[in-house]
Amino acid sequence: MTSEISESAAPVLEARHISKAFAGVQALSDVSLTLQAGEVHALMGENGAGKSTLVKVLAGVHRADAGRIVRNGQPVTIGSPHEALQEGIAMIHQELMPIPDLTVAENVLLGQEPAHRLFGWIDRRRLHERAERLLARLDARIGLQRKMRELSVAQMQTVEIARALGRDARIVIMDEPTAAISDREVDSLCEVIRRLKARGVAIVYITHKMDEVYRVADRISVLRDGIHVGTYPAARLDRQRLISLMVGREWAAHAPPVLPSAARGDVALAVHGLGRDGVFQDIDFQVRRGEVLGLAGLMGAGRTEVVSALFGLQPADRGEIRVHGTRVGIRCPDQAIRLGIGMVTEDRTGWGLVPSMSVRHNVTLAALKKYCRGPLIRHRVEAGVAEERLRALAIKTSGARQAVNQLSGGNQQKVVIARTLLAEPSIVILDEPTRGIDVGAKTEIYGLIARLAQQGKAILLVSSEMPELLSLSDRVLVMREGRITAELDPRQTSQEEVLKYAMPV
Amino acid sequence: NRADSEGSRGTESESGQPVIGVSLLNLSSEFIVMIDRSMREAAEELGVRLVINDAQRSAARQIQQAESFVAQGVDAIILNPCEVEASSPAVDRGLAAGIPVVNVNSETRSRPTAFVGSRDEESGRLAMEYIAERLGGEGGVVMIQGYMGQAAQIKREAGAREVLDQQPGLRLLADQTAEWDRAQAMSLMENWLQSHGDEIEAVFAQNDEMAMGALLAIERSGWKGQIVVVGVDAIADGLQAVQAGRLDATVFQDAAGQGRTAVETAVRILRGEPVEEEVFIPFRLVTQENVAQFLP
Amino acid sequence: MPCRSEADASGGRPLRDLLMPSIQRGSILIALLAICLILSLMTPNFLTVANLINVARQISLNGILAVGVTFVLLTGGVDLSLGSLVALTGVVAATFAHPGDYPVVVPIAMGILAGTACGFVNGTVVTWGKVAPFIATLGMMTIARGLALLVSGGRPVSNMSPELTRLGGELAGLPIPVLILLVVTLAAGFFLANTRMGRHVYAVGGNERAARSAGISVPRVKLFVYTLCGALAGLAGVVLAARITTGQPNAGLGYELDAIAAVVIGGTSLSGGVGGVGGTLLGALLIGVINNGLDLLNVSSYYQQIVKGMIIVGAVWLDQKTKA
Amino acid sequence: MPCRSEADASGGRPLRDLLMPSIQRGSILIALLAICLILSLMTPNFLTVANLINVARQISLNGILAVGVTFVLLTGGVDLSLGSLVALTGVVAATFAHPGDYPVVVPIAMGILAGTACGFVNGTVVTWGKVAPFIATLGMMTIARGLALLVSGGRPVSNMSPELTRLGGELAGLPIPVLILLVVTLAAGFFLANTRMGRHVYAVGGNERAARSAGISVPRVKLFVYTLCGALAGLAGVVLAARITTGQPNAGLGYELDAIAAVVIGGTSLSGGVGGVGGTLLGALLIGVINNGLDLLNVSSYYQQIVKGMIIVGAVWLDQKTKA
Ligand SMILES: Nc1ncnc2c1ncn2[C@@H]1O[C@H](COP(=O)(O)OP(=O)(O)OP(=O)(O)O)[C@@H](O)[C@H]1O
Ligand SMILES: Nc1ncnc2c1ncn2[C@@H]1O[C@H](COP(=O)(O)OP(=O)(O)OP(=O)(O)O)[C@@H](O)[C@H]1O
Ligand SMILES: [Mg+2]
Ligand SMILES: [Mg+2]
Repeated sequence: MTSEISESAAPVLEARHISKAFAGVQALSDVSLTLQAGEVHALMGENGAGKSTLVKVLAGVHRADAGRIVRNGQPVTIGSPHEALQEGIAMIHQELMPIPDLTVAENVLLGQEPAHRLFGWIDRRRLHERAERLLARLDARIGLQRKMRELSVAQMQTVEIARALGRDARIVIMDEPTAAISDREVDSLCEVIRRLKARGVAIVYITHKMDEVYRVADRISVLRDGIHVGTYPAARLDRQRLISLMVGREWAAHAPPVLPSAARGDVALAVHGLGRDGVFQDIDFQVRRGEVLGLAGLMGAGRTEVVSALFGLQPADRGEIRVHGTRVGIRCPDQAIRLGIGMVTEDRTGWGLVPSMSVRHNVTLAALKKYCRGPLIRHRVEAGVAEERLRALAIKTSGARQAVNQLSGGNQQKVVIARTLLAEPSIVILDEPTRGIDVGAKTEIYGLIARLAQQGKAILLVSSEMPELLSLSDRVLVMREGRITAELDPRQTSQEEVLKYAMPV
Repeated sequence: NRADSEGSRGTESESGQPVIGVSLLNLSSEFIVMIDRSMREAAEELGVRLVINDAQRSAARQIQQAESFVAQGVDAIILNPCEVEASSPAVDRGLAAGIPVVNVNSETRSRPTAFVGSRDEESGRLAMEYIAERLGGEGGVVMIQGYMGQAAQIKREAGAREVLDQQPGLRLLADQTAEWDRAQAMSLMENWLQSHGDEIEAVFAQNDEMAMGALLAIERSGWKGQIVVVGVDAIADGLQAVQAGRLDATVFQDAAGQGRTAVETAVRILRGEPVEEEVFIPFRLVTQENVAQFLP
Repeated sequence: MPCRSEADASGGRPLRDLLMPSIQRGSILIALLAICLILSLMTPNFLTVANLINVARQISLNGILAVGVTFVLLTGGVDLSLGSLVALTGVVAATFAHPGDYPVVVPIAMGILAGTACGFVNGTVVTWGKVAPFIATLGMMTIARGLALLVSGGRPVSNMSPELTRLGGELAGLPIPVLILLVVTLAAGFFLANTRMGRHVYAVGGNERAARSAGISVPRVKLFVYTLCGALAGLAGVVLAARITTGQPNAGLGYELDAIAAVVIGGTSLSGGVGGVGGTLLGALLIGVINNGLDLLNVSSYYQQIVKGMIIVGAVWLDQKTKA
Repeated sequence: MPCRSEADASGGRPLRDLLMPSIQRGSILIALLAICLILSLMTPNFLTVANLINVARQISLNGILAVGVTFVLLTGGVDLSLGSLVALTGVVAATFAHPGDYPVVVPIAMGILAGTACGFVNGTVVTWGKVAPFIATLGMMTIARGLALLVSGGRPVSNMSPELTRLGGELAGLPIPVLILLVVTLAAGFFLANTRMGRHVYAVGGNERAARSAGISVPRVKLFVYTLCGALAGLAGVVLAARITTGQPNAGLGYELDAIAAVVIGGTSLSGGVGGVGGTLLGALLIGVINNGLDLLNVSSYYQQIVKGMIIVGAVWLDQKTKA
């Protein structure tokens, strides 16, 4: 394929003819990539295209079956993340990798704690100073002494970005670093990337957010089904063409779809005075059947906490919840599901999937009862339903028996969505449902949400992608520091206005 | 030292009865349970209070219990030692605090104030001599050992080997531990019947539990009558089996006599009466002829 | 613990899963066959029908216990109380089994009931009390042992009716304990693969939080596995009592470790979610064959322990290597 | 396992952590104090200097072992070989401790060395062999027991020089084993809280993949913890031998479970990443006080087991309740 840029300077890192197969799947075949100092090289492709696999090979997580890695002109073997770091290659993983019981500061400087030679005695003062500085570069205010497990997904993601930055690496690989964080943090990250570039650091950047790509990337490489489609200067590859390359066919221009509003029905879910100590207070709202209620806010605003309370994952301390008019107490998800509530959780590895189970079993987990005769599972029916779902959501697997932790991140996310919807809830809670999902599939999920609303389901949508939220919702609530600060009409409002209510004062 | 001196003021229990601390080898062994019962009876009669601790076969625990007795200030200690060597410090601790110590059932390296019991080698010897006699000094023998390294195992093995050394006609085909456990002995015997089946003419198990296990294996596989089985301890099951002609012999050790005599000895020491330093209570071989006198 | 990549243990066709172990369990099978081959070369007594039946009989107890523990380990828990439960339930059964007292089902039922009750307590303490399974079942280990001693007065409960001891005997040339093991394993394998509860067991062990958010009642699942494990321990206790014709309060020492070892050797992860009873059966067989072989070869008891430890570690190591 | 939300064991100020246990360990402390109060009301013999020293001495062995196991559990592993290692190292030490043979450091060093070597083997099998820790250390449990019997010829190694047995005695009115335990605990606490390796132990247990991708050499950390655990078992073995004045090949039965119990009661999670040695010390104390108290109260052996099991479970349950 075409490679249109001039290879003027010697590349700092080259991947030559990399192939990698997992049991049953050829994840990469003969992929080559060059990386120049000071460039941001975006890696694009659909879910399961092989992006993560490629960068994991570079970062020593996987070993390639064939091909070579060349660093500054010298062939190198990178057998472990440790060796990668020694070659100056740091990586932010797509999946969160917190050490739950270490502090934020320790997590930031994991593996490179400032210490005396003797005994490796840690210098806590320097540890905190450095962690502080790194987080400050990202504009993040997270208590250094807090336990990692107390953080929200977005905060964890920030810590992990800081961890990679702290490596002073010459090559930084970022695998969907912004999937879980909101616009403000994205801005800070872009600023950091700009500064890294200026210092000659090479960056591999993976994302499914088109705006971001054009904001940061110098060159774009496209992968499709494990094949390197081509590498192009960002300036010369328009959005349209990029998407076509990714999906492998012509792709119609797509603005976020404008959907016909569904007919409103009765109030499906009403919340009054909901609160949990120190997390959120005085939450009041209603969602009608056929309505999409958006929940906006910055990271840590408490949106996830509120919806978790509604689903019984972490029950609220006070307040009242009414489902279809009847007052209910929801102490656990079991109850919520029986009341017809379904939820796509934000943290798919933590609360979403059973990693060791097959894709099929994950899809049917919440609705299994429907495919049983008495206590016995009707395997045929179950398999049929699962296959149908996999096709409907275009989930890329090597078969429904594949373990779900072998799927690419985006496909895992789709499995969570498929599972939730299979239970046919009448109230659907979606917490960052399109996290890590590629452009094409996103459009389909938008369509899906619209269809659900039209079927008369009540939908509560939490998303940090403002355009998505504004285009899908019928009403938008804005949260700040655990409280609802505004209710806005998405057709009348702007991102700026939402931000105004979301920003801490 | 402080712990010791503080304890040595022999405090008496509320009722004014003397208190005797007892550390027993293992209360989940039937033989020791019999000692325990006879001691309680004797104590009742003699008007002393017993503080009975179970060392659960651990010498380290036994030492701790002796130390606790010293700290409590008991008047005398009766020790049913787990080990010859390792239980010695328990004796030393008591004596150092000025508390008389009576060993019951088996010995320690340290000399106690008095000893009531027997020499375990003798039981092994008696059992193996019986086997030699039954086989006419000629034939294949297997030995099922107790938990390896424990005093009873070492001594019973030593006694048995003494006889084997004297009887060149007896061949020890195999020996293996079954850890005093009936089920393990049963499996072991089943395996041996596979590998040595027709050579085995006698089994010596170092306690009756294991003998019963071996016996069951032999009965179930139809070798009954061709193999002599001998155990040690004369527990109720063993005696019944001897009476029924299933088990060929066991070795009786007078648990009740030992327990009673130990308490009596301790009381006499406390009263300042003279006692014999060593009371040996001999083992006796039990066969179908004399089993009646051992049955309760 | 390295997580196993192939994870189809909860697959759809249980019979195939049980009888033709999948790749995951393939190599422990290879280790097992290798050991059998070596043993049959080293001693003519190994590969005889009588001895193979012998091995089967000897693993039957550990096998029954291990099937129960498989459930518990699959949920990410652990059960240390098995050995004591075997003793307690054996004593209970023996107490009701004096000739002429009750029909033979009574002692059997009482034994299993006692085990079930203790298992239920374990499950309750783990779920409602939120006590770590290690501690909860360690507590039960001590308590049940104490109860066994108390019930029996510290002495074997003998004088058992021959109807009960027949349970330790044979039926159509096969030892009854072996038949019981086979039935239990097949039923458990079928259950895990084909019922909702079975699926939930895997889900809870694989990711408890995810299982919870899929609407699974995690406490119910846990309560179920500990209770089942207790019931099977009760069954094993009754079978043991029948086999040794007494209820022994000090029986079963260390059985819990043997059972867990069989399960782990068989490929079930201690951290839950992965594995199955097919592997467990192989694990129990491996241990049984080693014990039997070393006895047949007349390896002296000190060396026997050393060799046994090495073979087990070696087999699992081989399993790992061939898998990677 | 229910996940513990508050987990301050890895805090920044170790002395405070050790001496003024944080909230996490607060309630097991409360349970401990409650039991002590009850005991001192029930028997005048409990709250005496002599008896408290007594208790301290009695927990010292288990305490030393438990500190080692804390490291292993923190990485998410387990070590079942401790009891056997205590026996083996005690025998080794005793072999070099006949009067007039070598200076007293030699037996001590040899014992610790033997433990270290076995621990190193455990670590190697776990890291390079990728064998599950349960199996690797279970194998070592059997192997080390066999070695202990082999080295000693199956009989106690006696005739120990009084210099070594003095290690079981006192120094300035305090039993030397207790002093050793204190030093070991403090050193371990400092190490875990303040060194890179210490923090990496938590990291590996908390999220092994994350630790690996942060460039931490996971095998090195694991090798370290198993080796350390073995070394401490060696130390405990020497201390035990000194205390019982022999190397006993059958010593240490079940010590591994006691040690793990102390660690888990002390709030360290079996799944790794959470906990610390401060809690472990409390856990060991709790077990020790219960054992001592029940002996003092002359609770009969069978009831003692029942009551002991109940108190331990109860204490952990209380701990959970007050935390939630
Ligand atoms: N450990 C594994 N075992 C088996 N297959 C795997 C494994 N990891 C990845 N794969 C497969 O490799 C292919 C590429 O996955 P990869 O994670 O690289 O996709 P991706 O481009 O990063 O997708 P996404 O945008 O969804 O993150 C997928 O089909 C996936 O199922
Ligand atoms: N398990 C927990 N324990 C303590 N605090 C928590 C926990 N989970 C979240 N928090 C805190 O609660 C607050 C709300 O977090 P939440 O995840 O609900 O935010 P959000 O609005 O969903 O934003 P995000 O985009 O980050 O998900 C944050 O300050 C977070 O640090
Ligand atoms: Mg990816
Ligand atoms: Mg959120």
